Amino acid sequence: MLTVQFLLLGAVLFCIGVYGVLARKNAVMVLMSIELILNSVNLNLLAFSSRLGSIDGNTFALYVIAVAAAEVGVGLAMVLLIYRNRRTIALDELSDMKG
Amino acid sequence: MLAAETSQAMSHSAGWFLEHAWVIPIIPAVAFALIIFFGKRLPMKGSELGVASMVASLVLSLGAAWQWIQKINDASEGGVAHLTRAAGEKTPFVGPIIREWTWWQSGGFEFGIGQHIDGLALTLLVVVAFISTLVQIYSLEYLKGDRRYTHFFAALTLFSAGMLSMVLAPNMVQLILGWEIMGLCSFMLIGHWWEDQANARAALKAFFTVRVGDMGLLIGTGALFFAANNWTQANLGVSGFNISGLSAWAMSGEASKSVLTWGAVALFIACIGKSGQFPLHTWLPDAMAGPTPVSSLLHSSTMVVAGVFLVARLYPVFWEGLRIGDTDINFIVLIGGVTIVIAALLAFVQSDIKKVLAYSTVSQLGYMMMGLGAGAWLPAVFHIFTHAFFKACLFLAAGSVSHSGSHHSFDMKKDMGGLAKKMPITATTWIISTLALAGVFPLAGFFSKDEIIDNVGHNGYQAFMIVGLGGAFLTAAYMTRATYLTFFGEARGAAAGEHHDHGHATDHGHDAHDDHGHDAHAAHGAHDSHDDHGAHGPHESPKLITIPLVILAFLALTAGFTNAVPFGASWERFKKYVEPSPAFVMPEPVKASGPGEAIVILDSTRASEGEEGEAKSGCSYQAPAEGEVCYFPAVSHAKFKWSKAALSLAIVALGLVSSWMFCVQYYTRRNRRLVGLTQRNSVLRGGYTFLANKYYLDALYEKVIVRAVAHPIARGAYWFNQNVIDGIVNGAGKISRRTAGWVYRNIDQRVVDGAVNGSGAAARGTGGALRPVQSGKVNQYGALLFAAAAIGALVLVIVNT
Amino acid sequence: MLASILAQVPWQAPSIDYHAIAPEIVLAAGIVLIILVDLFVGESKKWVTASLTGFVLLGALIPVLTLAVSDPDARSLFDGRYVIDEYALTLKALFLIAGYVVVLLSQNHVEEGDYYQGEYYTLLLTSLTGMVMMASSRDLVSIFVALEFLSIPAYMLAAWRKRDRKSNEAGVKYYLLGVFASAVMLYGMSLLYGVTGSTLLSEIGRQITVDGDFGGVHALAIVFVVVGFAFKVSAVPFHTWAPDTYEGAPTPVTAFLSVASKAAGFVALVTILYVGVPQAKDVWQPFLWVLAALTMTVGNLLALRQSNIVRMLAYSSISQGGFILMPLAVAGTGDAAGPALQAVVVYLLVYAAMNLGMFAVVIAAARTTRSGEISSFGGLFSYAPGLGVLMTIFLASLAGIPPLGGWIAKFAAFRAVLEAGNGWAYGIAVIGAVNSVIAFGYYGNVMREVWMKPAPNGETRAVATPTSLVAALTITGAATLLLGVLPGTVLRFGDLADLVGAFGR
Amino acid sequence: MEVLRDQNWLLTVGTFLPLVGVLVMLFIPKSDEQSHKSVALITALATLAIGIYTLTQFDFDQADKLQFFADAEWIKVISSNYTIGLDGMSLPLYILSMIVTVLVMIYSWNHIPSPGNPKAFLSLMLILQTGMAGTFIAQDLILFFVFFEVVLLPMYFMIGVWGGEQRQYASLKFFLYTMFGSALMLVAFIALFFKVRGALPDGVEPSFSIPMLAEYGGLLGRSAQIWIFAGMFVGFAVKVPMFPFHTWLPDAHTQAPTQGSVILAAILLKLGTYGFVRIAIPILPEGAREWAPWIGLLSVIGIIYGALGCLAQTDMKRLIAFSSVAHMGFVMLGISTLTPMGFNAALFGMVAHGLITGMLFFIAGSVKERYHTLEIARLGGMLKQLPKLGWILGFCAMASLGLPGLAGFWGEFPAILAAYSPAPGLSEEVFRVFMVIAALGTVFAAAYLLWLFQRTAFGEPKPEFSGGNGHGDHGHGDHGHGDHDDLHDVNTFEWIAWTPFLIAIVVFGVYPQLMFKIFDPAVSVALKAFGG
Repeated sequence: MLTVQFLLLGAVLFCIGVYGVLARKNAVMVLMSIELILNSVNLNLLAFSSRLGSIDGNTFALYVIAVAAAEVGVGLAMVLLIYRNRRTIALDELSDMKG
Repeated sequence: MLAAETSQAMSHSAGWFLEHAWVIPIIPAVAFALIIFFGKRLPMKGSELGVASMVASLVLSLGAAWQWIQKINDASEGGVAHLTRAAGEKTPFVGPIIREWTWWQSGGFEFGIGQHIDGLALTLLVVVAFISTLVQIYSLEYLKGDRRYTHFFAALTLFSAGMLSMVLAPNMVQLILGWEIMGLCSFMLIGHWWEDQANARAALKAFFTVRVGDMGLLIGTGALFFAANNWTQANLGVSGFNISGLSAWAMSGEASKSVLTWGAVALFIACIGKSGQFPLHTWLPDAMAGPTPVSSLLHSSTMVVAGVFLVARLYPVFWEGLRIGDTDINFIVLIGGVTIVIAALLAFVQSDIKKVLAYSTVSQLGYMMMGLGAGAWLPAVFHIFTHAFFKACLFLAAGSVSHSGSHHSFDMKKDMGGLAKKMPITATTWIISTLALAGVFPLAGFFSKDEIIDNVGHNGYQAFMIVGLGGAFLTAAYMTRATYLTFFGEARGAAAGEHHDHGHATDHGHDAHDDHGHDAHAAHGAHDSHDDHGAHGPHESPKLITIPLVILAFLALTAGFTNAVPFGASWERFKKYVEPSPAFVMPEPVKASGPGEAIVILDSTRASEGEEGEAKSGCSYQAPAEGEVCYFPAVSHAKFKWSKAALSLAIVALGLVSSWMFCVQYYTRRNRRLVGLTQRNSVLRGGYTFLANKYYLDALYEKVIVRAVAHPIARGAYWFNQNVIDGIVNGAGKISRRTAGWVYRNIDQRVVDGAVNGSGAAARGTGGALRPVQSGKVNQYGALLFAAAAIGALVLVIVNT
Repeated sequence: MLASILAQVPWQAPSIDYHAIAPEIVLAAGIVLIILVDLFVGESKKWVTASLTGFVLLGALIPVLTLAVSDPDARSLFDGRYVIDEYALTLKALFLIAGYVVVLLSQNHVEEGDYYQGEYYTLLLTSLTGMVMMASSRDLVSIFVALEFLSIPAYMLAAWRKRDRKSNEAGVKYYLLGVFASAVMLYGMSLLYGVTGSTLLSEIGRQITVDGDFGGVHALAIVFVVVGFAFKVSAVPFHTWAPDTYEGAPTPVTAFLSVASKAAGFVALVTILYVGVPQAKDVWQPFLWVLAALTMTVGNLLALRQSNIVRMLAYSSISQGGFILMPLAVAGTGDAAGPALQAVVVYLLVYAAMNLGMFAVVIAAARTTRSGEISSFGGLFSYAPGLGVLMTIFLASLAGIPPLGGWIAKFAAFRAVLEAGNGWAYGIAVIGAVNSVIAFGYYGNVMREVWMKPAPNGETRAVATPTSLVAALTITGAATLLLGVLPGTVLRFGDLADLVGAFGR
Repeated sequence: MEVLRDQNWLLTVGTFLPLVGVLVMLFIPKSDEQSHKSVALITALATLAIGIYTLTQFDFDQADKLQFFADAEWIKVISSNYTIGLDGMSLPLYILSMIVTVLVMIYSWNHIPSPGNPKAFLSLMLILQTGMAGTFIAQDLILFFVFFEVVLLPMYFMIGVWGGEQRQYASLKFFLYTMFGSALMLVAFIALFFKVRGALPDGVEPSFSIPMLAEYGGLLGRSAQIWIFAGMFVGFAVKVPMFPFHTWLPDAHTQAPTQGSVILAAILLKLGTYGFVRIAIPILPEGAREWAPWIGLLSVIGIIYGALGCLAQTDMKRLIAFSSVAHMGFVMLGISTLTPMGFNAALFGMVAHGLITGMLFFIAGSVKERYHTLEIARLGGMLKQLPKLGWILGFCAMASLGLPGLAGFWGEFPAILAAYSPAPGLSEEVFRVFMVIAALGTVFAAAYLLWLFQRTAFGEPKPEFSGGNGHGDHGHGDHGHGDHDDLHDVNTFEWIAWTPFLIAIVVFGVYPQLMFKIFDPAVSVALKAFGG
């Protein structure tokens, strides 16, 4: 089985996600990048799960997917909140508090 | 508490007074407390307590002295079997009566308090008690109406308590106690009129200068204590503070030389400070700012001899430590000699009568020190004895003059002159004491001072014998000068009945002072008679002042006969009763509880014969045998020779006469205004008639003495004294203040404190530096987060693979 | 393929010990109840929800106590994935009581701010439930779920003041970073699962051994997992969200975050370290050592510069977190594991008491000062001596001055560290000692305002403190004093809290 | 070591009684100042009564044993107990703390510094009292630490709230310094515990009990002892304070209210030195031996340095504060010799310095109250305007410069003596040099104290103060109130508060045995490791 390839793919996805989180100024883009990371995690879990032939990975992945959905829900709600208060969702303008 | 009582062995032999000498200082101490607390309510404002206490302690001292004499006589008549032969002739050995109680103990060491009575102690006891009594009586009148009358008597009484307790101290700790209390009283009494900052400064200077010396006292005591303690505990069962213990240890030959030397030097520094020896003498003349009775008690006859007393008291320590035995110049002689000359020269250029006496005191103390240093123990102690009388008398006379004659001025040139007629008693007493001081036969000074000079030479310090003779000459000269200026010649200033206004200004408003900063209106405070006599000029002082003068003058006449060497050994009572014998004695087996008394065993074999005067035997020349100790080195005594005496007498006479001539000439010529023609003529005529070669004398005096001595040297010395030595003493203060300021500003505030505050600032600074990290930008937060994670992971991955 | 896997593992329903999970059940029921009540009571009666929440929490506390007294040996459910041991119980109790205090703090605040009370308390309860679950979770999955369970409501609470820019910002920052951190953590977990083939911590602990093949992947996995929780406990440099969030969020929420959610993070961290990867101490000890040192120092230094009290408290709680991390940094060395665990628990308890108390005072005082600036507390002692003294007590306790609770916590921490007794231990101990001094710099600064400065704009009318706040102050104040004077009590809790399976025990 | 357990409730009561007073005062409204004062005073008196009773019950023949020994379980899990006891070393300080508190209370009766609020002020003072007394009776390191720290906050507030212009800076500085010290001290304590636990023979229960540690502490390795001692050293040296750590003292003293300065000087400074003689040195003989020369060095530096600091001052109170640095230098010198004599000297010095410097601060306070300044340059002629106050100042100055016959001398002289022959193993040469420097210090002491006395008390009053009463009434000095309102001489409360100090200074000066015989046995026990 191509476990290693799957893992590599996962790693790549992870890196892209991280890059997105760090580089993107747009809140929605950041959310999506985080989704990427989570999916890379799922990929890992499934790959390992099938390699080890244990069911735990799959379960874990399911949980992750479910929780991720909830997270995104909350996230988008917040983005809306911001937009309503500031008419923008650019993260680098969120710096009222610093120091 | 009452542990460590001396063995009963001696208790029965000694009488009650000797047994209970320790009461003597307690009486004035109690009196002091009473005066402080109740003095002001008493009819005589507490002075009566002071006088009474002094009389009481005088009686006790005399009683003790009497019993001591009995004891010695018994011993010498073989009444007591304590006979030993040492240093030639048969001398009775009578151990000191030591009683010591544990005062406090710490770390296994006992510190005692009690009494150590022997000839020396008794001499000082009598002198101190006696002079104190007279001075206090004198002060009753002299300070009448002073605003701090009570304080004054309290301080005087406390001083006596301190001095007495120091005199009979059996150990160094008690000695230090008394020593410091005297210093305190000196401070309080010099600064008695502290409203005038000058007096306050003088007081401060006196205390501080002496305190510098006391450093040596602490160090020396400590060093000797630890060095000696084991030995004394083992051999005598007393602590290393114990005076007899220290003496025996020093003589035992087992003492480490280096410690002995350092200890002796340290102690001697204290003596220099206390006894106003060169170069720490400058405080003494300033101390004259105090009331005259104070000067006459503390600063001439008693307190200032404390240093001399300490040397005499621990003589073996100095003997061994500073090698007094050998004839190479030793420290003490040197200091003493220098002091004699310096001070005597300075006395020439004073116009303040008390300053003259002050310098004279310094130089006389120099004699005592020189004597001790040269091994002339007895003459030195005897000089303490005689000097006390005539010097006290001189001061009191000076006080009497200012009190009733010169309207509270002490300036001989401005306010005195020709007082002899107005104040006969004062003048007579003054002149007697002057002659005594000058050392005219057969007055007291002769027997003591001449002996010192003689023995100094005899012990191989020829050079210093000459110094002594020179000193005698100078003494005679400057005292004559003072006498002339005060009592003869034309009356000047206040003596002539003139009134200085400041004298009066002081009557109104208590605080102001006449600018001499002297007793002036001390007496002024409430005592109105001054205005009266101020009005009708100088007059003889009242009884309370003259009686002490007369008594003292009488003693100045006669005291010398107590040890009139010229008339043969039978006259040497003072020697017999005071000088300890250099005997080897066997201390009785010691009780752990306390000091054992030294019981003498007859030991004729080791007592080596020696020619009178050549005694190179006795202990200090050979170490004592096992189990034997020795409390005093064998000192040798010069045989009295009239030839030598005649020489010194001649020198003194020369001093008197030439100085007299000089005064007449000098002051007549310089200030015609002052000296009436008639008198000048009479004197000149007298000189013309009696001295064929008067011009020669006159010329000699003018050219040699005056030009050579009086002006350049004396003034030079004075300049040196004021600007260099005194400058150093005062400068030390300034310098330390400056350094202090610098250290405080730069080290303390900048470095030490700065470091602390700096670290605080640094913390805040770093805090500030870190704040940008908290930029508020989510992405940067994220970046930081992941970076940290990545780096951490990377490092650890590398480490773990 | 899934079928084949299912075929391998025949399904049987797990036997459930309902007594063991009674607290969670009560909480869940409570959540539902409050939602319903919220639907039916009128606006004027919304305060009921607050009191209800309080009751629910106390109700949930009952089974915890019964469990504590019931039988000593631990109860384990779902073959060891959910364990109720004394450690779990102690912390459950802590969470519940802390939650109760937070409710007391929130009551007036939320009411007067006229926020959505029902929802607020619902979310609060939910988050607490997550924490309570966290205390028992012994499996990567359940830990993850519990973590999200307690985090997501917290995100929303942080942003609770909808119209307030700061509050939004707080929420968003917290959310994004939180999610990012948990994503990273998840990646680590997935790797951990991959290398050990199990999500059960005890199993992982058996797999990861020093002698066994131990490679970079293990290290990477462990570090990422630790990062996740380091974020939750706001350890430097994963702390960046904390100050902004604390400042922006409503003060009661801040109190909640700084105490409860931090505690939850530590719970998870301890569980994973002790049960999951105790053998990999060469990885996590140095990592935590650095984190602890940084956290203490940076937290303190930055706190020195704050003028806003809440922000100052944020940094202070960061540095306090550093002190809690300190013993963990050497937990693997020598026989320091026991004392370290004890120290962490003790510190969490004490810290909860004093920090909540501090926030309570701030909230109470801010009712008059109407400002979060430290300078606005000037002269508090003169016009509200009660509050002044209480604030002094809490501050002194935070600074670790005997005989207040804080010192015994610090003492336990130092003791645990020195128990390890190697160079690392002494190093971190000295750093800690120095930091405890720096800390007084800013605590003392507040004290100075309270005692020595005059009241700004002569504001000197007495403060009216509502009952709920008084209650909160009483509880926390009493706890702080008691823990300080009779530390034996709290230390016994720390003692009880032995962790099943820790270091293979 | 053996202990006497009878009446073991005494110390607990004596220590915690003040807190009861605080509780009572909590329930009295702030406005009712009189009852606050009376409650506080009564509490202090009651405490003192207990103290006196303790004194009477103390068995002086067994001063080397811990008496009234009580040992209750406190923090079992860290094996720290509530262990208290009193022996010859702690008894005088324990009593002194009570007496000082009472007298300060009396003084406070009409001297509550601004901004008033006796309730807070006096409660703090009572808490302080508990802390001080507790430190002296604690026989368990942790307990000691707790009490040691308890005194911090009250003093912090006393300085910070009731102090002078610079009060906030001073108070914070005081606190940070002490806290820094005690943090390291705590680390040292715990390290000591574990090290000793490792070295204990079987059957000995490891604990923080000081007697136990003193018995087995010697078992530790040399390097361990040195390091642990270093930790404790910093902790105690800051409190003493010794030379490099002293800079908090002048600020704290100068800014503190009179009462604060008095307590600070009389008791708080002693906590540090007491820590040395009670804990650091007996438990860690090896470490002590290693550090002794350095302690001695710092002490003599402190002596000279403090004296120089004094000479540089223009402010009376600050001068007195610096003199504390010098005097504590003598105390530490005595300690550093590690000989019984040195220890006795140090303990005596602690008490003496407490009495004398405390008294000096009282005087400074009263001067400030009358002249509204402490500028030495502006004062002068005090003896004319306030003769009694002036003479008391003179008396204390004399006592402070170590005049024999007054208490100060017995702290300095034996310390100097002891420095001549330190404990075996210490270099004699080094300590003899110290001895000389210390003796030099006594001269400096005379210099700055007399200078102070001369400048302030002698001479004519400065015009700005002598307005209208050029000569108040000193002609017969029996009553010295000038015409000026502020310039009234010593008043009743001051007399009541001061007389005991003055009497004690004289009594201990004349008969030091009173103290030494209490110290001596305990000290020789503490020093048995040095063949003491």
